[in-house]
Amino acid sequence: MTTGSRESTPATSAPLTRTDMAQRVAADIPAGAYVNLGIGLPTSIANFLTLDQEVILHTENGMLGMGPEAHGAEIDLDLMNAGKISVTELAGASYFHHSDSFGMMRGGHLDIAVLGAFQVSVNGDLANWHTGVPGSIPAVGGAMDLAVGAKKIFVMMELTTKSGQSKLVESLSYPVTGLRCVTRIYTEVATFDLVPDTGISVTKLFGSATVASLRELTALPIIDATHQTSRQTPTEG
Amino acid sequence: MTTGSRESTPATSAPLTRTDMAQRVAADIPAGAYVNLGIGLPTSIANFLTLDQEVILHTENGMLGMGPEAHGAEIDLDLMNAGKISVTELAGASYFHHSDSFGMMRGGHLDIAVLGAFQVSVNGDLANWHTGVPGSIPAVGGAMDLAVGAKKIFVMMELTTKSGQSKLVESLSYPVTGLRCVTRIYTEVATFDLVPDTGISVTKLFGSATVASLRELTALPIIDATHQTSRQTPTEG
Amino acid sequence: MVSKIVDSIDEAVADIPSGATVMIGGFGRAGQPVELIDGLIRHGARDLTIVNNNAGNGEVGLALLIKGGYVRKMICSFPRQVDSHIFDEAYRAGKIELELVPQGNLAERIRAAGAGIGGFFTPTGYGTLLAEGKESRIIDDRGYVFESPLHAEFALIKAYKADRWGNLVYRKTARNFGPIMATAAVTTIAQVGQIVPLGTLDAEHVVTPGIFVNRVVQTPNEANA
Amino acid sequence: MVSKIVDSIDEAVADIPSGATVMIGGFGRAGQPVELIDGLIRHGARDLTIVNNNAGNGEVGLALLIKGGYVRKMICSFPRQVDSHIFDEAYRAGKIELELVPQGNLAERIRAAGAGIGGFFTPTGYGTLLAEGKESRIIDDRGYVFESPLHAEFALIKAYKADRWGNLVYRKTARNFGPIMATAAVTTIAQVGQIVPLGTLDAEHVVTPGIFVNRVVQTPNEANA
Repeated sequence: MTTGSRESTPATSAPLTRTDMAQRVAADIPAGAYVNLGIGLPTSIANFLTLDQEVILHTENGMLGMGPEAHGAEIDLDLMNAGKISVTELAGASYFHHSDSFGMMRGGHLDIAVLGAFQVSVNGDLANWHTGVPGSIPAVGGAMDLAVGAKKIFVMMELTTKSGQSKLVESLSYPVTGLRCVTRIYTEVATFDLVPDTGISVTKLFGSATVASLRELTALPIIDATHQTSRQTPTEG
Repeated sequence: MTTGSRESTPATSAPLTRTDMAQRVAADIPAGAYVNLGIGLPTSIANFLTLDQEVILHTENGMLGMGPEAHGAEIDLDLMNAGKISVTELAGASYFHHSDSFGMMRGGHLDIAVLGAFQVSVNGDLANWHTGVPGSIPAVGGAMDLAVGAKKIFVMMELTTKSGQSKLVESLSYPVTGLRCVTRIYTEVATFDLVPDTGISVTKLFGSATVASLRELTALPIIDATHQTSRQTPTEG
Repeated sequence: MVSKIVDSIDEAVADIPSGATVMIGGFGRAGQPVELIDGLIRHGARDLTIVNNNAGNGEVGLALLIKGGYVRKMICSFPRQVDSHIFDEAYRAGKIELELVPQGNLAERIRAAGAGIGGFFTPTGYGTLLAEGKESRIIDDRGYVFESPLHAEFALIKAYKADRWGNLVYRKTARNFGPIMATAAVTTIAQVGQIVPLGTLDAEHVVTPGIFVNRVVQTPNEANA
Repeated sequence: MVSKIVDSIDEAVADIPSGATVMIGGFGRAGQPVELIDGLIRHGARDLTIVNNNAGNGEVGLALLIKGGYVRKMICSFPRQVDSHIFDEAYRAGKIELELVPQGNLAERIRAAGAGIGGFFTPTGYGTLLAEGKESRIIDDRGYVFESPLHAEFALIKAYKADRWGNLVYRKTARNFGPIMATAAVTTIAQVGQIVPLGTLDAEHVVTPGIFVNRVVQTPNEANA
């Protein structure tokens, strides 16, 4: 990989919408993968998975082979996802209890979990469960289990906070969810890979972002890997 | 309980046969109890459980609601007990895997396990897995799990070895299976209860055995509780 | 004849004492034994420690139990939800204690209690606020936290069908915590939509063997269950 | 299209290297994947560490694997049986190592590996020869022994039916170690009597979800399976 200061040209003309982001993540998920889509933004990825991909979705409340959201007469109060949204069951599905479901996660059997984040550090630490704001009621759910369990953790988030601070940081200021767990970050302006002992590289740029602008925003020594992208993610959408 | 030296009269005129012993244990098992019958002598207890008792038998290789031994066309190679004998399935049975089966045992859910023994100590230590003879191939199976798991451990054994040594001892000379676990001992000459902090008492005598003869044989301060028997075991056969 | 069937919800919960630890099944509303919880409210036991994944939704079931002031402490993974205002208010008012446990550790602690495990090392939560004050250990270069079994005096769960031995089957994601809570409580009470004759449930399909169930009570069938 | 079905036993076991740790399902002959073991013998990998409850019966399956000299070490709970003469001879001749584990600890160690648990305290074996040299701890006045997860490179198991996603159901007590071994191995290979179309297995009745199964191979139907 090049670590030089050469500028990369943006890959597209505008930052990604949330829909674009979900579409890109969906396209990067290998066929047949076992995947957990976190509550919130990542849930929308399901809308862009193709039947051909036959990605098998896990929901931590005890199901593999989860189908799309249920509507109208499909709604069954006994069948929901971890976000408590009514869903459907695909052929090939299975149900299991909570201990088995979290054993599946903790035991490293899921290929990918896609999670939202408040912050990600350059060494892959994840913060997504607690803002740390005094007086807020803490709730953790399955976030810490997913962080330690899946073979790969993809984060899907806006790169900056509403006030313009980078959410990709040298070290977390928010309470940690899991240490050294994030392997890839999808944002509206760039996609990053985090490789232990190598560092952080940018593999795709969107809108007006450049490697230099990202380095400035994050104050991190981001490696330019935008030219290896086509080899690294052959299924890009 | 009386601890005096008064002699009890034998309850019957002959020591029990193995069949008698099995019958007595069977009669002492409360209706509806969940029970594991160890390999060997205890297995024969199943023959004397009545349909009315509806005792629910557990076999550690993954079944509750085990029925009698299978014969002829009933034999199914996928359905055996822990002694690898073909058995049958009762209405109300269930199957589960080994981790669930031993969780059931270890978690204290079985009411009674009836086990054979090489030795039992006065404080309830059990030796039944290993003779300690040099060169013998050790095998433990589920013996240690049963010893620590069931709410009550009944031992069913001859009181003496072939050479006439008491198998009920002050402290074990054989390798231990489980500590302070045995609650009752059925032998051909007497039935004993072991109560923590109270000691060992004899509740029934058979053949020519007397409390005095048992004290002499075992060299243990056996409490005479033969006169409380009718209140303690109302279902005696 | 073994029969764990009791005639009414009120009879099923009648001996739950104040101060008890009670596990309540359900993930959100799926699998939540609402009728048993309503019975517990009528029964009136106080100072309860409740183990559930959440801390009540809307104004039903567990939320009402909290609203009535019967709960001293919640042990759960995810109390904060869009419709958890009853818990939120009680918590902010200092009327209820909260022990927050990552969901998988909660499940594993319950399972450990039922399976006679004295404690275990889990990677979940290592290095986080929720591991503070807990024993930790590096095993094969990975950090783990020690977690203890979570026992209860009672478990209230909801299943789909039962027989008189207490064998249970569940329905879809309403299964969730039911099977493990049934193993972890001294007394497990299951409300079910249907009681079927012994032998009707296929031995291969039983999810909770009756050994883990002490009382079964039938509730009116719901549209979806 | 996801398909874990492979055409032959030989193809299924072709990449098992010498020196591997291989879990083999079965309790006695029930659930023993005899055809896969025969394939492993033909394949010829040596110096294997085998995890099984027993150490072979008669002159079939695991007993033949031991007889052929392919096994360096057995991890099991009950090697000595009326028809275990092949193991007995190899053991007495010093040709095979034995790690003896109480059956429930064996099951729990396998389960722990599959569930990502770093180790656990079990009461089983406390104070016995089999706990010597192991960490122990008193928890709530009871003695416990620390046991570690037991991982494997491969698991060979036998199930009743499978679909192309690798979902499995078992038959009666042939279920035994199959479901937990499937979770504990990097690569799980299941021989099944029948492969059915996806969607045929009821989602409520699947015992081993396909996520734990890498290869499925159909074997000729047996009289009883």
